[in-house]
Amino acid sequence: MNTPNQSLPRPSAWRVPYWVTLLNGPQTLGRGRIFWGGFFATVLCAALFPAFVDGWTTGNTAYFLCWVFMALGLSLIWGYSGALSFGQTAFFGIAGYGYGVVTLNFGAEYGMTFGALFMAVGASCIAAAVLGYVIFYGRISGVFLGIVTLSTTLVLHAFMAQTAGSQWAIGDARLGGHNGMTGMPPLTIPWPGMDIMLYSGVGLYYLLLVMVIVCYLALRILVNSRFGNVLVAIRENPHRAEMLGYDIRRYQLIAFIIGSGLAGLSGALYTAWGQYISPSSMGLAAAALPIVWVAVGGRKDLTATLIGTLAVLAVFQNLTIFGSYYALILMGILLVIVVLFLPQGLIPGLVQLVDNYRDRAGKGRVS
Amino acid sequence: MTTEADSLLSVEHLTAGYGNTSVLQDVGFRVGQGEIVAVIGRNGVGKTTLMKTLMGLVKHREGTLRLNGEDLGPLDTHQRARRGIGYIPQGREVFLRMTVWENLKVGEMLKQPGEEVDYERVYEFFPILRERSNQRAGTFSGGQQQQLAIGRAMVAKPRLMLLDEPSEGIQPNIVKDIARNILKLNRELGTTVLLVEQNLEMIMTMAQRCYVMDKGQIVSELEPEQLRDRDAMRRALAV
Amino acid sequence: ADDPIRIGVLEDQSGDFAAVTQVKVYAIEMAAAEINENGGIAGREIELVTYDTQSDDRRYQEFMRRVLQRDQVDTVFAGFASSSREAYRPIVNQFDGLAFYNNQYEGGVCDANMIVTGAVPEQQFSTLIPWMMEEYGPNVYTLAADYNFGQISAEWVRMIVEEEGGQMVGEDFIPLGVSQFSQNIRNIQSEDADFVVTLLVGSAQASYYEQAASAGLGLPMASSVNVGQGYEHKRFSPPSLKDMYVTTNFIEEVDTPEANEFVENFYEMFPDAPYVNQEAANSYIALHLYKQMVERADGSTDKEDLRAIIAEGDVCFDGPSGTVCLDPRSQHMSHNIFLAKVDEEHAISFPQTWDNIEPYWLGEVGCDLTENDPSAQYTPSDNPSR
Amino acid sequence: MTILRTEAMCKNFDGVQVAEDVNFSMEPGEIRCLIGPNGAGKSTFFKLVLGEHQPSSGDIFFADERITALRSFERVRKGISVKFQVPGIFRELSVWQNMQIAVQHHLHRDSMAKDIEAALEFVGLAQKSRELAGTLSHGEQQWLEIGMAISTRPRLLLLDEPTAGMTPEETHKTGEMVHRLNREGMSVLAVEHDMEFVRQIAQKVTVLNFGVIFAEGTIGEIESNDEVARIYLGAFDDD
Amino acid sequence: MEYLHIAFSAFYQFGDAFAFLVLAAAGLAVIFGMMGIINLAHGEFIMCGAYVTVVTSAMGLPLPLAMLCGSLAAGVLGIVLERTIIHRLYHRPLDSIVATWGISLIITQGTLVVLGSSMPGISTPLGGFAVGDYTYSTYRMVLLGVALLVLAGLYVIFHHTTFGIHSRATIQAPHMAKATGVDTGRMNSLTFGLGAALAGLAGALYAPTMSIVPTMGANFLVESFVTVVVGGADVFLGTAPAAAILAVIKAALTAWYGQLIGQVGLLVTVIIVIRFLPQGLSGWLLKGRT
Ligand SMILES: Nc1ncnc2c1ncn2[C@@H]1O[C@H](COP(=O)(O)OP(=O)(O)OP(=O)(O)O)[C@@H](O)[C@H]1O
Ligand SMILES: Nc1ncnc2c1ncn2[C@@H]1O[C@H](COP(=O)(O)OP(=O)(O)OP(=O)(O)O)[C@@H](O)[C@H]1O
Ligand SMILES: CC(C)C[C@H](N)C(=O)O
Ligand SMILES: [Mg+2]
Ligand SMILES: [Mg+2]
Repeated sequence: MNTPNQSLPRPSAWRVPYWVTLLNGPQTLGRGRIFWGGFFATVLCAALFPAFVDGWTTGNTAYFLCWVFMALGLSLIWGYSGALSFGQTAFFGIAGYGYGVVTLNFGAEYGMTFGALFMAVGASCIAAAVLGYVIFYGRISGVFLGIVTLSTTLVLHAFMAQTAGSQWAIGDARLGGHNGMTGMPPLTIPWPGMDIMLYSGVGLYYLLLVMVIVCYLALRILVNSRFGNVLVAIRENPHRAEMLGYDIRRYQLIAFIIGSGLAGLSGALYTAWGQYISPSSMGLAAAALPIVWVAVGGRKDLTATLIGTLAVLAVFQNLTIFGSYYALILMGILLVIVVLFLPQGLIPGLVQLVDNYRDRAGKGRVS
Repeated sequence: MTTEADSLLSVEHLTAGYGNTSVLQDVGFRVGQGEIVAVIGRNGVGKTTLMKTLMGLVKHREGTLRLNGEDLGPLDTHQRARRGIGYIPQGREVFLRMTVWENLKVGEMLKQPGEEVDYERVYEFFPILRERSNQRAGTFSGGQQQQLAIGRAMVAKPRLMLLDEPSEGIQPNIVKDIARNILKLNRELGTTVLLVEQNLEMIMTMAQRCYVMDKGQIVSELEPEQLRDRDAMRRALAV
Repeated sequence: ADDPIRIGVLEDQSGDFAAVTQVKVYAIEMAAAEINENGGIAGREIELVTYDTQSDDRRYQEFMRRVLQRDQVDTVFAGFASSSREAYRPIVNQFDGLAFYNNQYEGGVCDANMIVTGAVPEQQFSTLIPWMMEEYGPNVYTLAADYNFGQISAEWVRMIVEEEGGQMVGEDFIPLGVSQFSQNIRNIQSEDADFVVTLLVGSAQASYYEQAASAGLGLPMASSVNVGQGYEHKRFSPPSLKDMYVTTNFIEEVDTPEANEFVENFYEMFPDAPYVNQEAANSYIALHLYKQMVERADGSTDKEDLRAIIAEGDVCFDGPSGTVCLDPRSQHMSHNIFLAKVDEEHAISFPQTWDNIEPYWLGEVGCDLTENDPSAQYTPSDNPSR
Repeated sequence: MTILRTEAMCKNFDGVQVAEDVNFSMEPGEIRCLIGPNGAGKSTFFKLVLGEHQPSSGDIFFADERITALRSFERVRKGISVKFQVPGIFRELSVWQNMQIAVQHHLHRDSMAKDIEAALEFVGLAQKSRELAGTLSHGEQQWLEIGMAISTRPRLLLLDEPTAGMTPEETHKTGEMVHRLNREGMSVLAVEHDMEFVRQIAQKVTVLNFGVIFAEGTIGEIESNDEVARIYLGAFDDD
Repeated sequence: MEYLHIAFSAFYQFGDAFAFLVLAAAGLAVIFGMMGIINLAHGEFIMCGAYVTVVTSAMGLPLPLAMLCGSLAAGVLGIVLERTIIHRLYHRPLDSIVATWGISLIITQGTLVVLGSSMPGISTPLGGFAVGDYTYSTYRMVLLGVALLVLAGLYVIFHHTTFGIHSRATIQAPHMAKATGVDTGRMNSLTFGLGAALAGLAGALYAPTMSIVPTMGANFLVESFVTVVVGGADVFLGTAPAAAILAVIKAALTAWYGQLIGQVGLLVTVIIVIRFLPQGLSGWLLKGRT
């Protein structure tokens, strides 16, 4: 766990750029040959995946991938910097509606959908900057922070739910009240002749896969950098961190903006995926979900969050498909079991189990 | 020194630790009824762990613990406490969000059936606890909290007091007061004391015997005459 | 034999709406069983592919995709809440599927991929409001859920009240999930209303009735949504719903031979069902209409073939609520509307019925699916005629 | 020039005066001890200097620059470093990471590893660099915190009871460390109750009582001051 | 006279909102405010109280007794859950979110499966009374009275009984409480049980005024959390003023601008209060003493 990152062997012939070494570090689980071997194998499998499954499975997996960004963002905000935001859905919603408003007004030509994606994420970052400023510069922390963010998302929910009337429109985009906003185009790649519309399918799957990988690696670098060290320090003891000369408010704010931008990315992608966004995305039930994904996976680690989120999404969906009436009960039981028996979260817990097993088997620990 | 028969606390072959690591290894010693026994040793040798194990806050893996002949092994912390052990932990651990009076009130729990609680004695020893009885303990200074922690353990007249570095962070004259008061308690009520301390002065004034710990073991026992000899103590500590 | 005809069923069997929608699934199962017993649809058996959408719009998105793409169903019966319908509609459009929305709602869906069998405002309010004003007086107070359904319904009420020469003495909108109504009860008392139109949605808002009764409000009430859907008169103890008037196209108390037979069969098959509400009937009717359309299209389940049949304008069915027909322009259904009155003991009587009320509004404002397909939802203030 | 100076600094908590018209000043390169009874306001004085509490009135200067309005981290960056009375460490991080966070914005990343190792060696924690800081013993945590505080090479080092819980041996070692740091140009202000330690390091001693500077002078002057003896030092004589 | 009527009406609206907030929040103030368990199953304790009340009263028990049963049943449920699950989650407040969310799913859906999607309710007792032109529900005034009693009870229990002091000691420093002889396991169970019973009481009291469905607890959740958080850690000094302030704001905004603004205003107030009192109201009231 705690190997300092400088102890990595460095090839003497050419120096690996410093930032690459940050892919490994004390703040992330998993390093060394086995881990990266597994990583590349997983990426390969993911790349070949659509060839072996039907269209629905590919599209459905793409849908799962949409949510990963929000989870990773929350892991950064909560797991790494220790601020439990209960309202990431607010930024999800802002970006979702943002994508809708831009595309409904400006159409999908000329790569406009990607412009919209960009602007939507920007909007959620700006919102996060404002809210984050109030929170962190107002010294709000702990559950108070949770309630402020939750209140924010519930206010947005309540407001958006009553915008059914036609006066509630931004340009050509009707907000649509509780029924939500529809009619926006999916992500569209401009192509001579015929634009490629990325409906939920193989194209969208690959796009999202690449985005998830890039985002995951970038976050790994971020949390192992000096910035990441400070975030973790703030989580552990904000008072001491400040007394070491760090402006903790600024660090937390930046983490919050990045994490919320990622929630926004999820929101915009979700909207593009289903051509639909509604206030219920910002309601209480929706707000609890990201926390569950991240906590179940293991919030203090990006890899754990990533895998955990996908696992929870898939398991819950399958329970709903096959568990009929009992699905929700089974979900509840699963959650309780994970919390009780794998307190670090699913993935770190499993890693621990494997480690223990190895120890018992008398082999050295491979970390 | 003491035999099985007249020892209040007897510990044999005690092994304990955290997770997979053992901190205490095969520790054995006795404290006689009415004795004041000190434990000294460098940082990290396991003194606090020993105290916690006696209280049951750290579970022991091997060995036996007896209080007045009764096996403490199967007892929970609170049950041990109710057998008459008063514990003053390192770092004070008063209930920060409760008032001074409420803190003392919790101490009543240790009362033996039929006995009376004695606030007056506590107040007599530590007058500030009466003066500030409605202040939240969390806003006390470090030394004030230490006094409160001792007061809390005294309320119900324990048979055995476990003190983990009680002088830490206390102004010199109050350290002396504390030493005096504990001695007084010992003389008047026969309270037995097991004391972990770094303050040699205090040990020299109070203790009748002294164990030296190193690396989780009791490595030697100082004779009463050594206890009066500062340099002998230093040598023992520098093992 | 031939492959079965596969029908996707996406309804909320758990979560907030379960109390109302569980019976929709029952009704579809019952219709399927009946049809299968009589040789299926064009000789093919019906196979239901059912998922519990848990009152969660996202589950609709996931499972609508699943039934259309993986399960390859021929048609889907889906949705209670309008937001759920809007969540799945883009997906139905994308796969060019055919979905039945068997639910009373705020109206306005003009989409060739959708067939709506539930009642819409013009059917429920153009009947209810004038009757109430006649009976109780011209001063109307509306209490409506603060979202699409409530707002649009309230707009209809307002329009009709004005047309009929009455006046709105007040309108309160209540966010979904609110369960405390003291202030609204006071507002109503201070405005001297002759009756209150309650367009309250969801189990939380249903708490209004008990609270109004215990505060001694005692005004007659009119609604398009309560009783017919959420059987509040069964769930609350009398007399909290006293003098409630509801226009519904079916409830289990409707006393016609067809209705009685339907209800009897229903309870025979599902003895534990809490109530047979209007959406159960609509779901039942929908499957029979589908059977008829497919059979008339010579066994084709192709959407366009079926729409060609609808365009003939005589897709009708004699069901539990009498004869109903599909309107080719809006693909909505005509209804016989029953005015149900709840009395002091919470028994139901029917002071009035209206036969064959057409879903005329969409056509009037310019929705004509036989001509073009805007795949949109119109509202009174936002439609092509404006 | 003064390294630290307060002018007419006052602070009260809900009417309790914990700093009253404190005019404190200290030369660069000085080692100063701040002593006084428990609750006198010594830790509060530190917190005021660090900006954790705002003075009710008065001003604070660091190296002749007014810092009263600066936020804590800004003051720290000017070159103040602190070891608190209650260890303030990152409990869930390894000892090594604790050090890394302390030094990373002072040092270049290439030399950092060596410096951290040297610092850990210095405070005797080199063997424990991979352990979680929260599992260290109380004394080890103190050492870690001292290590973190000095590794940032501050101009002014504030130590709040650095030797609490240390053996006489270690206390002595700490004293030597203070002297060494001082020779390297660091000014040190220490709060201590261990008079032996005070004797070992202090050039000048300030006595605080009820938030007021009660006496100031060399260690000899202070120890022979009867009033100080009465309120603070006392004696282990009468028992 | 007219003014008196208006004043009474305003008082009634305030009292109504106040009672709702206090009763909804009291149990959570104990479980979350004090014990630090972020209990997302709070609504389900409330639902449990309501269901048991409805069922036992349908079996013929007089309503007050039925309510007592409801409250006790929730308390027992609480103790059982504490013994089996929650006791492992102290000082892991964040994990408690997931676990209690899971519990909430299990209870809600379990109720749906076992008891069906809804239940016939019971009617509100005591009828109404008139002041001026308006009529009011007597029962609502009773609720206000009970809310005040609950607050007083909490104050006495936690500040003037040995149980209260031990319970607080247990929560603040469990090891130390143990070492002073407090049976912390039992204390935790009882305290949690008390919180659950209070939640059950809220359900029992509101059962005659609401739809009885498995998801009914959710209607209380947001209000109770914001009240407790605005209040801060102290059960009595937090909940009472927080409920009072929020009730005034909510009642006034609802009266002037309708339910939406009432709701939104409540949440915005929460954000503002926390912004300026980052430790909640009790943190502020006890400032300097904490
Ligand atoms: N919670 C814990 N988990 C793991 N190891 C621990 C824990 N607490 C203490 N230790 C280890 O046990 C050893 C003994 O610690 P202990 O606190 O008993 O020492 P001590 O003799 O009281 O030292 P000090 O004089 O510094 O208080 C130390 O090496 C410490 O690292
Ligand atoms: N936040 C606070 N609110 C109220 N009173 C406080 C607060 N912090 C400290 N005090 C009071 O201020 C006085 C000074 O406390 P301080 O911690 O500065 O003492 P100290 O000199 O460091 O004592 P010690 O040597 O025991 O550590 C004490 O009486 C304490 O009770
Ligand atoms: C009346 C409602 C309960 C259903 C309606 N379709 C809606 O808007 O959700
Ligand atoms: Mg120790
Ligand atoms: Mg101090």
